Amino acid sequence: MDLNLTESELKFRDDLRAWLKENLPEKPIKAESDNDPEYWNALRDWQKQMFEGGWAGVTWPKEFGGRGATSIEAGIYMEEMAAFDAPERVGTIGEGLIGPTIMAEGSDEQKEFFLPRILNATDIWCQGFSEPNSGSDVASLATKAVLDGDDFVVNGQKIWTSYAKVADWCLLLVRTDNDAPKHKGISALLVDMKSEGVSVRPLRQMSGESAFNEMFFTNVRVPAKNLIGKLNDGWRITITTLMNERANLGSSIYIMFKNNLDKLLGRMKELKRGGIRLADDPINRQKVAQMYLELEIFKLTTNRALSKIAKNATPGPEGSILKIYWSEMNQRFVQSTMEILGDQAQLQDFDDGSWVHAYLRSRGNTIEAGTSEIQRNIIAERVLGLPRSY
Amino acid sequence: MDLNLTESELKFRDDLRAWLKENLPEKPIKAESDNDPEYWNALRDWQKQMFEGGWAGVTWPKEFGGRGATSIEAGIYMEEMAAFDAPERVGTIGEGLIGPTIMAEGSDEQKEFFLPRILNATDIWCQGFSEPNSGSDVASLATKAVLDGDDFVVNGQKIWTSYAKVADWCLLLVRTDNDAPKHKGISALLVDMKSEGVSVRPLRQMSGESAFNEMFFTNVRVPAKNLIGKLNDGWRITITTLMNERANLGSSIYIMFKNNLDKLLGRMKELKRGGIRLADDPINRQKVAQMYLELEIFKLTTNRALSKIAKNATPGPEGSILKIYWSEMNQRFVQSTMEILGDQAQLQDFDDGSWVHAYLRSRGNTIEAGTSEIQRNIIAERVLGLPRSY
Amino acid sequence: MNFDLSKTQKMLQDASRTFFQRECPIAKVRELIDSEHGHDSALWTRIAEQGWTGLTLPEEHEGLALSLVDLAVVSEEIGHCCLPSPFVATTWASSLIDSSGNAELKKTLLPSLALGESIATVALLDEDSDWNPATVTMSATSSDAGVVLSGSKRLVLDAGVADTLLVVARIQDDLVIAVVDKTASGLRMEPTPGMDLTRRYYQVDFENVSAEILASGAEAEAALKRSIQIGAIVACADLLGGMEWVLKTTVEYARSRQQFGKAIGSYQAVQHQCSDMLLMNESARSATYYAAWALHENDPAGDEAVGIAKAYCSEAARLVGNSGIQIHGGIGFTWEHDLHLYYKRAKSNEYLFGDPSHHREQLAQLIIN
Amino acid sequence: MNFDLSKTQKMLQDASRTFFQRECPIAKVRELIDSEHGHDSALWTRIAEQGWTGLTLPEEHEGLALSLVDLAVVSEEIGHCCLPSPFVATTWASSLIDSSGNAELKKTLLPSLALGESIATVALLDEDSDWNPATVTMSATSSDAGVVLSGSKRLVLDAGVADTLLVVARIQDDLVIAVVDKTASGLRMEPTPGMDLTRRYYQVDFENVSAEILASGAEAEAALKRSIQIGAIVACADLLGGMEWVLKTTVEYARSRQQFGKAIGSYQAVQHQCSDMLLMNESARSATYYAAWALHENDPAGDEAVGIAKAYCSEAARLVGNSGIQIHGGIGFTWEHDLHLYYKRAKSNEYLFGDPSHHREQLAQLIIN
Repeated sequence: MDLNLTESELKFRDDLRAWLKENLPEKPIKAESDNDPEYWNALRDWQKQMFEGGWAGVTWPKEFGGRGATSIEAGIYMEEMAAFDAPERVGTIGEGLIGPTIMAEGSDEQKEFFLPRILNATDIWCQGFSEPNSGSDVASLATKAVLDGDDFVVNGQKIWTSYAKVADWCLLLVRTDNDAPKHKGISALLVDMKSEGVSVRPLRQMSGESAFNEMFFTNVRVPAKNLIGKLNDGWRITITTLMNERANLGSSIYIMFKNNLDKLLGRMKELKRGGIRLADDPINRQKVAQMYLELEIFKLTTNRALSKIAKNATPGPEGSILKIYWSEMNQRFVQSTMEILGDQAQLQDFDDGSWVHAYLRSRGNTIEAGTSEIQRNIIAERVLGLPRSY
Repeated sequence: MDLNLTESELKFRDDLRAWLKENLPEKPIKAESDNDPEYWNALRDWQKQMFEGGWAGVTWPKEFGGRGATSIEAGIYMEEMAAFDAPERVGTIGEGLIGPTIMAEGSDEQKEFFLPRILNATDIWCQGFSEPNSGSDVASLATKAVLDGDDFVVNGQKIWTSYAKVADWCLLLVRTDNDAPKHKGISALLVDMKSEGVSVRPLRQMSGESAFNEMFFTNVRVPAKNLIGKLNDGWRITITTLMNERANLGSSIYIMFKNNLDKLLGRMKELKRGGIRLADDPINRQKVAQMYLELEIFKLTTNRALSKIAKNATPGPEGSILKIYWSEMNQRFVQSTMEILGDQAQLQDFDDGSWVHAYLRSRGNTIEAGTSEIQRNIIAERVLGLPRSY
Repeated sequence: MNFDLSKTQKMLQDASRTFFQRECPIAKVRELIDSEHGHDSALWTRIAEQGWTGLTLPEEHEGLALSLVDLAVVSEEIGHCCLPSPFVATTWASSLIDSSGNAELKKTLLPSLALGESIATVALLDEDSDWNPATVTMSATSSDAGVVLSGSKRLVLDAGVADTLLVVARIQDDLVIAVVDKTASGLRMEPTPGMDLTRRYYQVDFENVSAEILASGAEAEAALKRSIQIGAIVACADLLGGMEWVLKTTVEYARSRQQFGKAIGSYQAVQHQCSDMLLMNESARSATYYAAWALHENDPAGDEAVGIAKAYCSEAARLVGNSGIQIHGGIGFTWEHDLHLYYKRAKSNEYLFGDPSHHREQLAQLIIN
Repeated sequence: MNFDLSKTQKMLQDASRTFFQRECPIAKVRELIDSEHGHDSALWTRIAEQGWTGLTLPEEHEGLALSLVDLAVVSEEIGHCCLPSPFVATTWASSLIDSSGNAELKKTLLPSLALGESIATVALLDEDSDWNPATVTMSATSSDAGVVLSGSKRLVLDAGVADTLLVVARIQDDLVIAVVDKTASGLRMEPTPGMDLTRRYYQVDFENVSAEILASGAEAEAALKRSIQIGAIVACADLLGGMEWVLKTTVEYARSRQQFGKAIGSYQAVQHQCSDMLLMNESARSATYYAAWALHENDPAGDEAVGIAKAYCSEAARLVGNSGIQIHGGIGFTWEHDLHLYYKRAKSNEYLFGDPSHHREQLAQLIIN
C-alpha cells in the first residue's frame, strides 16, 4: 500500500498541468442561451485543441490515437480538469462510452471511420437508451428497427438524452426481434443525427435548465452497415457501455463538491446569523465536518476503485457503490448547506443562485444513470450474491 | 375537535387515580431471579386486587365482568398505570388478546369457564404463534394437531412466547390440514399448559434477561372442545388477535419513554463533560429537543387513533403506523441518549445499567410483534392499496 | 377527547377544497407563477368573499371569529392546491395587529384586511437576524407622529402588493412595531426571487420613513410572538396540504407505472418509501392540528406544540418530497411535472417562521429551563 | 498510487486471520467473556510470539518496526474474531511510551511490552474530561522521584491485568504523563463493567501515589496526541473487522433463511439494507487504511484522516450492526447468537479515542481555522 503517486503518475499530472496552464481558454466558455451555437463551437474547438495536445481520449490505446493512460492516470486527468475548471468536454460521451464500445465491438471500417472523428470533435455523440416507458427497465425498450433492403427503418422515442441537440451521431438501442425474450431482441445502431425523420425536443428539469432531451425517430433509414456488433446482441453491448458510464466519474465529482464545500466554508466565515458567525455555531460545525469527512471518504473509495481497475482492467459492479455514495452524499450535502446558510440560501440571487441550483439538481442524482434502487439491486445480486428481487 | 377530556373521561381518570393511590403496593414488586415464584404470586395478587376494585378488563363489556370503557378511557388507563408505575399486569395477554378472542369466537361454555378466570388472575395466558421457521410468515407454521378420538394430539415447537414459564393456558395455533393452502389449514386451540408433553425453555435476549421462551409440544392431548372457532378457521382468528395486539399500547409506551426522557434531562442538568454542563451543549440541546418532539407527536397520533377507534369500534391497519413510529423512535432515542450522556452511559453500573438495557432492548422493538418490514408491507398494501410485494 | 374535526370544520374543509380545486387548478397556479406579483386580485376577492382573509379576526372588525383550527383547515387546502397569494403575509400581519392592544389601529386596519380590500405584510428579518425577535437590531427613532425608520429588511413576503407593512425595529432596547404605508416616502423595495415559485420575497429599504406605532416594548414582543406562532400554524398546514398532494400523487403513480412487467408499487423499495411518506403525513397532521388547537385554547402546552409542529412538518414535507420525486423517477424531475412546485414551496415553508434547528433550540429552552 | 496491501501485508493478513480463527474461535471468546479479566495469558503469549504485541515498536526494543498499516491489518483480524484481550490498552500505552522522548523509560518498559511479558494501559479520562487532553484536570505534585498523584480516572482499559499504568495529569498548566507500577501503594481499582462483554473497564483511584515521569509539557501533549491517534486507528480497524463479520454473517443468513417461500435475501427490503451495509463497510475500509497510511507517513493530512476514519467507522459499525440484527430477526436478538458480541463491542469502540461528535468538532477546527 502506497498512496503516493508513482513517478510516471507524477509526470502525467505535471505534463497535464503544464499543458493546461499554457492552453486553457482565457475566459470561461459560457452559453448565452440554451441554443447558442457559438457556445457549442467553442467547446468543439476546445476538444480539438485537447486532441492536438494529446489530451483527448487519454485512456484509449495508442493505436487508436489515445494516450494509453492507466485508470489512476485517468483519475488524475479528471481531477485536474476539474481543478483547473476546464471547459466542459463536449466529447465526453464519445470518448468515455461510444469509443470504447466501438473499439470492443465495431467492425474495422467502423473503427477507422468513427474513432478519429470522436477525438478531434468532428462528431459529438449521444446515446439513445432510455424511453418514456422503459426507465429502470431499459431492456423493455420499444423503439423498433426493421430491415428494409440495405437499411434499417427506425421508429420510436427516446428520452433523457444529453447532447442530443448538438450531437452528430447517436448510439441507438432498438428492438429488432419482437418475439425473442426482451434482452435477446435488441440491437445497437450507429445513427446519423442528421438523418431525415430525427427530431429533438429539449426537456426542462426542475432545476430550470434543459440538459436533457427527448428524441423522436420517424421512419429513419439507417444503413445496415451501421449495426454495431451482431444483430440482436445489443443488450450485452449496452451492459458494457453502462459499466463504463459509472467508473471514472469520481475524480471530477470530488473536485466539484470540494469547490462547493470550500465556497461554503468561505461563506460560513463571512456571514453572521443572530449575532453569531456561521462558522462559530457548534451545530454548523458538526454539519460541515460531516460533509467534509463524507467527501474525503468518497475520494478515497474512488482511488481504491481506480487502483483496483488498474490491476483488473475492467470496472465491475462495485461502481454502483460509488454511484450510490456520491449521489446520496450530495443530497445530504445540499440540505446541510441550506441549513447552515439559512433562509438567504433559498434566494435566486444569493451567490448567483448556485445553492438553489445545487439543491434542486441534486434530486436528479439518485435517478439518472440508474436509480439508487436499481444500484442497490445490482449490489445485492451481483456483488453480494443475493437472489434476484424482481 | 376538542382535545380536553370529557366529563366522563375525567371521572374515569379521577376514579382510577383515587383507587391507585389507595391500593398501589407500597413497595415495587421485583423479581429476585428469573424464576422467583413470590414475584409471580405477587403479580397475580395485584391482578386479583385490580379485578376486585373493578380495574381489570376495563374495555370488556360489563356482561363479561368488564367496565365497558371506551378506547379513550383505555388510553387513559394505560397512561395512568404507567404514570403511577403500577406493577406489571400479568394478565395483560389474557385481558388484551385472549379474552376478546374468546368473546368473539368462543362457545358459551368457553366464555363461561375462561373469561372470569382471566380477570381474577386464576389463569395467566400466553400465545403460541411464532415458530423458529415461521417468523414473519406466521401462516407457514408447522406445529401439527391430529384428531384422535375426543382429543387433538399436538406436536411441534413455538418460540418468542412471553409468560410461558408461568402461564396456565396457551392460545395455540396448529396446523390441522396439511393439504389446504397455508392460511386455510390452521386451527386455534386453548391448551392447558400443565398438560403432559408441554415443556418450556427460557430464551435469553441480547439485553440479558429472559422475557421470552421456547415451548415444545410432544404428543400433547388437547380435548376437542378446546378448539376455538371452527376447524381450519384459525388464521382469521389470529388476524383479529394480532390487530388487538397493536392497538392501545401507545399510551403506556408514551409514559415509559417520557419517564426516560425526564431522567435524561435530569442527568443533563447535573453532569458535565469537558467543563460544560451537558444541558448547555447546543448539540445536545438539538438532540434532546428532537427526542422530545418525536415523543410528543407519538402521543398525539396515539390519541388520534384512540379517538378514531372510539367511533369505528375496531382498530385497523393504521396500528402499523404507530408500531413503526414508536419502535424506530425508541431506537433513535436510545442512540441520542448514548451520545448525550457520553461514554459513561455504556457502564453497567451507571444509573443501574438502565441506559445500557434500554439501548440493547430497543433493537428488539423493530422485530417483535411484526417487523418494521412487515408493518411497511401492511401499510403499503392495506392502507395505501399498493399491489402485494411478496 | 375528540381529535376529529367538528361538523362545521368538516364543512369548511369540503368547501375550501372544492373552492380551490375550482378556482385555482394547477394551470392557474402556473399562470400566476409567471405573473409579476404571483397574485390575482380577482381571485383574492373571491377568497375574501368566503371570509377566509378574516377567518380568525373578531366579528367587530369584519372577521368570522373562527378558531385557529379552522385557519389550519383552510391553510391546508391552500397548500394542497399550491396557491400563489399573499395569504401567509396578510394572515401574519392581521394576526399581529389583532394581537396588539392598539384599538384604534385595529379599527383602521383590520376591516379592510378581513374583507380582502387591502393586503399587509410583516418586515421582520434584518441582515443578520433570525426568527427570534430578540436578534432584531434595526433601530428606529421616536418622532412626533411615531417613529422614523432607516435600514433594511430582507425576505419580506409580498411587499410588492402590500398596502401596509408592519416593520419590526428597536428604540434603544425596546422592540417597536411600526406601521408603514406603501406610499410612504423613503420606502424602496426590490424583488428577491426565491426557490419557491409560488411566493414573492422582497428586500425592503427604509430611508427616514415615518411610521405610526402599532405596539412597543413587552406588548410588541407578545403580539409578535403570537403572530409568528399563528404564522407557523399556517405554514405547517400549508406543508401538510402539500405533503398530502405529493403522497396521493405518488401512490397513484406507483400503482400505475409499470417496470419489469409489474407496477412499481409492488416493489418493496417503493412500497416502504410510500409507507414512510404516510407515516410522516399522519404525524404532521397530528402535530399541526394539535398545535392549532392548543394555541387557540391558550393551553400551557401551546408554545411547545407550535415549535414541535413547525420543526416536524418542515422536515417531513422535505422528506416526503424527496421520496415523491425519487419514486416518480425522471418524470418527477422535470419542470413539466407539478411535483417541483410543491417541493420548492416546502423549502420556503421550512424557513418561514423559523427552521427546525431554531425551533429545536426554542424547545430545548422550554424543557431544560 | 496503489491502495492494495503489499505482498507482505497480505501475508500478515492471511497469517493473522488463520491464527485468530484457530486460537480464538467464538467459543473461546465466550469463555473469556465469562472470565474475570477477559484475558488469557497463554493466548497472549502466543500473540506475542507472532510479534504483534510489538508490531510497530522499534527493533531495538524488540519490536517488528512495521507500519501502522500493518497494525491496522492485525487489528482488523482481532476485531473480526472479537478477541477479548488487553491489545488495545497495551498498544495505546506502548505507542505513548514510544512517542515520548524518554530513552531510558523506553529501554525499561518497551521490550517486555513488545515481547508480551508485561501489559500496560493508559489512564486518561477524569470524572469530567473528554478525549481532548486539554480537558484533563487531575493535578499532580512534583516530588523527588517524579510526581505524586491523587485523584480518580475512569474507563481505564484492562487496569486489572496491567503491570504499568500511564497516568495523564497536570502540574499547574503542564500536562504530565506519569508511570505507575501496579504494586504502587495508594493505588486502588474497581471493575466498572461496560456493555462490551469483551473488554474490561476500571475506575482507578490514586491516593498519594508516587510515580516516575514519562514526559511533560509539550512533549507529553505531542506523545499523547499521537498515541491516541494510533489507538483510534486500532479501534477503526477493530470496527472494520467486526463490520465485515456482521456483513458476511448477515448475507449468508439472508441467502438461506426462507420466509413466504423465498429466501429473505430476495426481498428488496433486505437486499437494500445489505447493499448499504456493504457500502459502509467499503467506506470504512477506505477511511481506516488511508488514515493508517497517512499517519504512518506523517502526511500533513494525517490528523484529519484519523478523525475522519474514527467518526465514520464508529457510526458505520453501529448502523451495520443495526441492520445485521434486524435482518436476522428474532434469532439475532438472542444471547445465543454471536451478533450481540460484535454489536456491544462496536459501542465501546464508538466511544474509545473519541466519539463521532468529538472528532467532527476536531475536524471543524482543522478545516475552519
